Amino acid sequence: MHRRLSPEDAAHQQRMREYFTTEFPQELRGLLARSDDFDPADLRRSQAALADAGLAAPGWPSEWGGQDWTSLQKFIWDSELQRASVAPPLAFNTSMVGPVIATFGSQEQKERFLPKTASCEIWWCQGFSEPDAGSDLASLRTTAAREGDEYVVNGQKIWTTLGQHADWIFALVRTDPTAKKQQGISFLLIDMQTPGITVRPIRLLDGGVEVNEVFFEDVRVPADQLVGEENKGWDYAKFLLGNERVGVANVGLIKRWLSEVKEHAAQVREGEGSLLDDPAIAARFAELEAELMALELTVVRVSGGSKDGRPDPASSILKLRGSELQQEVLELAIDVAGPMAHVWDDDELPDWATGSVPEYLNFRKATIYGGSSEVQRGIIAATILKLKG
Amino acid sequence: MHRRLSPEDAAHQQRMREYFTTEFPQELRGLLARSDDFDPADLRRSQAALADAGLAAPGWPSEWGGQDWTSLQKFIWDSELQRASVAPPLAFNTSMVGPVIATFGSQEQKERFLPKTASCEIWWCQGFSEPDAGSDLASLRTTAAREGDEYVVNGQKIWTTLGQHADWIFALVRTDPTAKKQQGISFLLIDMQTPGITVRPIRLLDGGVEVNEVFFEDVRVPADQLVGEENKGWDYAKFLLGNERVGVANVGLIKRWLSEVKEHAAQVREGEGSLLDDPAIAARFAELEAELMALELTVVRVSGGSKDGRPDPASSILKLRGSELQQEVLELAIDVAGPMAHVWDDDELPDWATGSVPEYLNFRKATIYGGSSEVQRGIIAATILKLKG
Amino acid sequence: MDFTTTDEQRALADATRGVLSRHGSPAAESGSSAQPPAHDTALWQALVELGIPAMPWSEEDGGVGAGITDLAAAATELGRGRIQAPLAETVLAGTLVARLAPAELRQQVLGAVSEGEALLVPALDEPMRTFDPTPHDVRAEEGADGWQVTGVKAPVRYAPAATHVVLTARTASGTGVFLLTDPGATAERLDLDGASVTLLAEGEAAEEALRDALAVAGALLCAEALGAMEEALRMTTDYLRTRKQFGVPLAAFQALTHRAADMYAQLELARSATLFAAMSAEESPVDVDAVLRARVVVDKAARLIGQEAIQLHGGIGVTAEYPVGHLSARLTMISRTWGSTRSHLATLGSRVAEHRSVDVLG
Amino acid sequence: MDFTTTDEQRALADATRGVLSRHGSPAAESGSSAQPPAHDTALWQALVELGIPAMPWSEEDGGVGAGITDLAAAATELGRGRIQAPLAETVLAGTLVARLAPAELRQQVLGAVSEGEALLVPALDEPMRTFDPTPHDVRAEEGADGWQVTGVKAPVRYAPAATHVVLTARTASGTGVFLLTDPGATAERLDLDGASVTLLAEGEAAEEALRDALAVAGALLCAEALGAMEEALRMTTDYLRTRKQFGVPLAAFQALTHRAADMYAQLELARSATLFAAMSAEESPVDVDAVLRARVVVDKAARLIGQEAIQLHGGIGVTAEYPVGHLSARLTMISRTWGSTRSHLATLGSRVAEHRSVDVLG
Repeated sequence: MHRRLSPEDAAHQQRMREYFTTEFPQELRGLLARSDDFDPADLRRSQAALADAGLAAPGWPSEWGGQDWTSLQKFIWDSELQRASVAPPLAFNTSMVGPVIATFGSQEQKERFLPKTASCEIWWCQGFSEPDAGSDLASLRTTAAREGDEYVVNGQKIWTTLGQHADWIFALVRTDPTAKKQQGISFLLIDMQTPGITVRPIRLLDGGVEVNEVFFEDVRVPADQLVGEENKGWDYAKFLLGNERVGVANVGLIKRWLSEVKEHAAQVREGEGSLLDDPAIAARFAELEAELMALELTVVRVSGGSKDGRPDPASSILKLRGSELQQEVLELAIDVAGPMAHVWDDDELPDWATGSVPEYLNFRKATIYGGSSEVQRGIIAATILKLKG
Repeated sequence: MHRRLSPEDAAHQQRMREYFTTEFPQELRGLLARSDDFDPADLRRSQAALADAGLAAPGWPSEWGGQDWTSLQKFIWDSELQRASVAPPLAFNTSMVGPVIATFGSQEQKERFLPKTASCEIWWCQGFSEPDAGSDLASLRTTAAREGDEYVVNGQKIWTTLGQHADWIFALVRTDPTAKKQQGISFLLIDMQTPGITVRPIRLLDGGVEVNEVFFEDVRVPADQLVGEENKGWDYAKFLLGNERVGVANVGLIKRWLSEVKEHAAQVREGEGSLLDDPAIAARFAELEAELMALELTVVRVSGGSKDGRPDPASSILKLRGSELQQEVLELAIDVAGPMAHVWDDDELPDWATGSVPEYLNFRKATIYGGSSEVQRGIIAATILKLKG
Repeated sequence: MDFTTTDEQRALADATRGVLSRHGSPAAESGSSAQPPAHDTALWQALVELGIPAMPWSEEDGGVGAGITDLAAAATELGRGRIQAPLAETVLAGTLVARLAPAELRQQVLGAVSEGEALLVPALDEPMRTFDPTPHDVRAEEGADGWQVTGVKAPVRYAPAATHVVLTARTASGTGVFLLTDPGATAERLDLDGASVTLLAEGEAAEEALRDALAVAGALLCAEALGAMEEALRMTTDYLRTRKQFGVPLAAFQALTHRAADMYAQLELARSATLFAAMSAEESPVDVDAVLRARVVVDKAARLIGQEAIQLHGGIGVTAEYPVGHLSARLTMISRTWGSTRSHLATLGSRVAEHRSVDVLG
Repeated sequence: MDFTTTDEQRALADATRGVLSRHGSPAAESGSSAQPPAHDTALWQALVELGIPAMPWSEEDGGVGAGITDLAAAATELGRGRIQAPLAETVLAGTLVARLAPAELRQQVLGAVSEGEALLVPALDEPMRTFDPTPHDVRAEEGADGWQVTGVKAPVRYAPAATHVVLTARTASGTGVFLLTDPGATAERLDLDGASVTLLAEGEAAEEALRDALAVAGALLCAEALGAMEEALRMTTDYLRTRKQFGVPLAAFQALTHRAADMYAQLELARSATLFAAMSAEESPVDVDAVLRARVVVDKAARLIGQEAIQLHGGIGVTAEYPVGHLSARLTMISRTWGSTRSHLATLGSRVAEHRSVDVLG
């Protein structure tokens, strides 16, 4: 048990910090992660630069551009990336479909998809949720009927994040309609340009579009775009959902946000001093910093703690608590903006202030998507605490 | 809609205030409601004095000593009583068994029991809960077998509050062992001196005894001590539990506690000032006062608002929120006691400080007994919000 | 003490609901964002026809002479209907005019407000500052041609539509309250550079009038929040009853229904506090602390109900196409209008040593 | 950075658990109240035999020279076992002696503490005062015969058993830290009327030493709380699995199991913070703020877990005969020992503007 980074890890931290703050294309730092308020071409350029440096997908097998890093080293990579305001690689690419293809895909699929997935030459979106299968994925109804060496896909997906920019979608489809629930589901890779696909954007409370409905009408998908075995898609989905659980705490992002909100509080005036001089506000910052510290330490502990490769069961709390903390920081941001939060656009008030409410409203999603807080509590109760009725 | 008391209600308030602060035996004011830390004889004397003045059971029918008051007037009576630190009449007598006897009892039972119940010449305790039937009363297993003009009672009750002082117990017993659940239960009045009854005190965390186990072994109870009809006890119990729901918010008591804690905070020194000068503490008092105000207003609104005699559905939140607020005040009391809370007895430190932790621990019961918070939420969800699976 | 709704209040609520349902809720219906809308003249005119902006002023001033409890009944319907209109703004600014302006000016302004000819809003906030009834960076000076004011007031909700603005500015004797006519704003801000204004009050008189007017307007904000919370809970329980997951309605999940029960408890406490705040705003002098306490209670309820309504809906709750998130958005802002929970508690906390307990019966 | 428990720590935890299980937990087993117990000499002797009170001191001073992370492993077992012993007290007072006393005195006192011959506790609190490392009403003066101290220190936990007390008293230069031998207390208080004491430090040196010693002891309090929280959650989940109501185990009620999940989340965050606090207490200089942050996190977890453990048990949770309430009682006190969440946040808040963010990797 020791507090300091080992010399190797400290050197790694230094290397990452140097890369992100000097070698990485500096004009691409500061891309907003928020809503649809960024240029997708910039995001592609940013990820391509990371891929060039071998830093887009460190968790992948090294033959596909991954790094043979410890969990702690991966966490340091993510921390330094966030600290330098570099946009993280698209999670759909590097944390989701990439590892699935690398683990269950054919050699041909690996060669065809992995390099372009790492560099974001292919932008992936996820086709899991359906109108009547949100948290209850096993109820999904989109079908894929085998016809010769093609699947014919019909149905509808919803909550497809950034689907409007995506080149490809990885989708769960029902290939055996007679099988029950989890059985009979397959994992299919589909080019978004395939005829029969329609994307309908869904506007969110903040006015932006980042989720979509995707409709499939007799969409013909070559059978070699099936990953792994037919009707085994549920296993791959579980692998995907359990994979990189550690990343979901979003510690680096929350930390950057919190420090920005604090900086703004020091700029806002209250009476003769600044808002940050108000003991109640200062105490609130101190409290959030303490909780974020505990979350960050937990990420390090549960990712680095077990040497046997199995994720520490405690990792299931990272999404739960990370999303809550993210929302608490954004709520404090509204309070710091004060009266300025009442307008959403004003040429002369700072963007951070007029953007605080839409940002807060948008991120109510954090406890809903990617496995809602209720789903996380259910997992903890059932699998860790063994509480079953 | 008007804020002030009507002239009649204001006069009533004045009358009550005068009675409690001048006519009521002043040496009996200040009896502690807490734990077993009072002389039961004092409590009897206190209630006898109230009964003499016709103020022990204002909610009863007037022929048995009740007052023909509006709900608001009853609430004013309770507020003034609490404000004067007069011990409220024993709830088991005046809010529980009394109304049941007055409503469902025979004329002979009314004459035999009601006067002594009002004056506390009979001290009642409640025999509802059993070791395997806490919130789930319908599962109770204590039996009463009819033999001639007696019932023979066998079984065990638990959580019998102040049973160690009680003269009589009103108990739910199973008279038809073949009937299911709610059916086959009867409501029986039993003299605690009857042979075969054993009382085992249960010590609580604060060291006091206020609940007990009561064991019945072939206890012979005259059949004329059955209230109402055999096997209809569940109806009487529901009547009892729904009765006087308004009183359970304990507003008067919480208000007195909160003002005492505030007074103590003004006495405790922090730096060069008092603890009450600390803005964080002052804000906490302000917050609790605001919430207590809302609770008090809700009591007045839901008790006085409906003219058709049915309790406002909102009354089910009074127990839920009242018990939580009670606990929050006691938690603040520990914080006000500060380091002094670390010892439970010290001749020279004030009792309010050394008693703060035992009091807090004791009142964790508030959200458990009398229908736990979970039971209250279930009632609200099912009966008010109509949420059924 | 009596919480019973009067027949007049019920009738007013019904009439307001009628207007709003004919008018509709543009944002949610068109799937627009939850951005606070600009002034909607047609809607406001409909409210004028109901006599709503005339209610709080005396008949002498061209008003109806109704009480805040009546107006609150209308505000609750605005909240329920997801309609934002400058009602609390009009009342705040108008209360200052009614109290501080000389008879002729008062009658002229409030008469025009009542008729819908004038739109009167307050301008209290200054950029990069927390809410403060005391002005800091905007200053007023008296010259040969009367009072002139310089500095930036922002944000000023509904400024582009406003014909009259009541604003605060720092004077030699501290806080000054002024009336500005024809602000000619093109955005929700006032850039003032020696603009001519009419002094309504200075110093302690100005501060007291502001405190009371903020309390009256605060009571209306509570009432609006009450309607929004009721509607949010209603939509949430409807959703729980009808939406199925894992083959059963969401109402089968106890973890969700118990949270709905907590929302209900907060709603009912907030209802009591809100009705009491309206009654307290009718007292003379206004019971400012009672309103502040109500605002604290309502803020807390608004936060819980606003957040849980979205959470219990899941993904659809954050979409612009579905109404529940719009209610949450408005609740988020109501609890941050003219102060915050923090500022209300700081104010109440500074006076907490002055009383033994809060007594509502008297 | 490495959170892995060492073999030595595991062995120490096992040994401590062994001692405690032989010793038993008098309160819960006999159904006594949750009152903080007096010093238990036999128990303390058993801990001395394990070498626990010797651990933090250098070998030169008669100690073992182990780290706070090791001692924390033992403290966690005390917490789990519902055993209260003056471990954090000894460490707080001993850390001051180790840092401030001249070599001979240091070796004498810490040697005796390590051997179990002396019991050394701190006396910081003064009656009717909030916790404050700065003394107020107890004063020390230097006379011809050395330093003498006058005033009341109370409460002083374990005072009747103490052979040595480290106390704070006000001197001309502010805060003074003193050693009092043979206090001869009959209650948990010190009534001092010119008692002769040995000066350990004054002014800034005293304040810094106090701050560090409080952080070291605070890390141990976190560790004790961790054990108590683990045990409270374990008992609660066992109870939910086995106790039946309405014909099914309580674990069938989702409203309860989701709350248990939140308890677990808080526990794991508190675990990380606690281990980090122990490591931070080993740094030189001690990372005081890291410990304060851990205390805030642990306080919050202790409150939730302590309260929910009782609530989810129902009536049995408040009885003295059942252990879970004793764990809650201790958790209630740990979060109020040598400061409170409020005071920790006030301290951290006063320094929040000095850094951009809290970085733990370095």
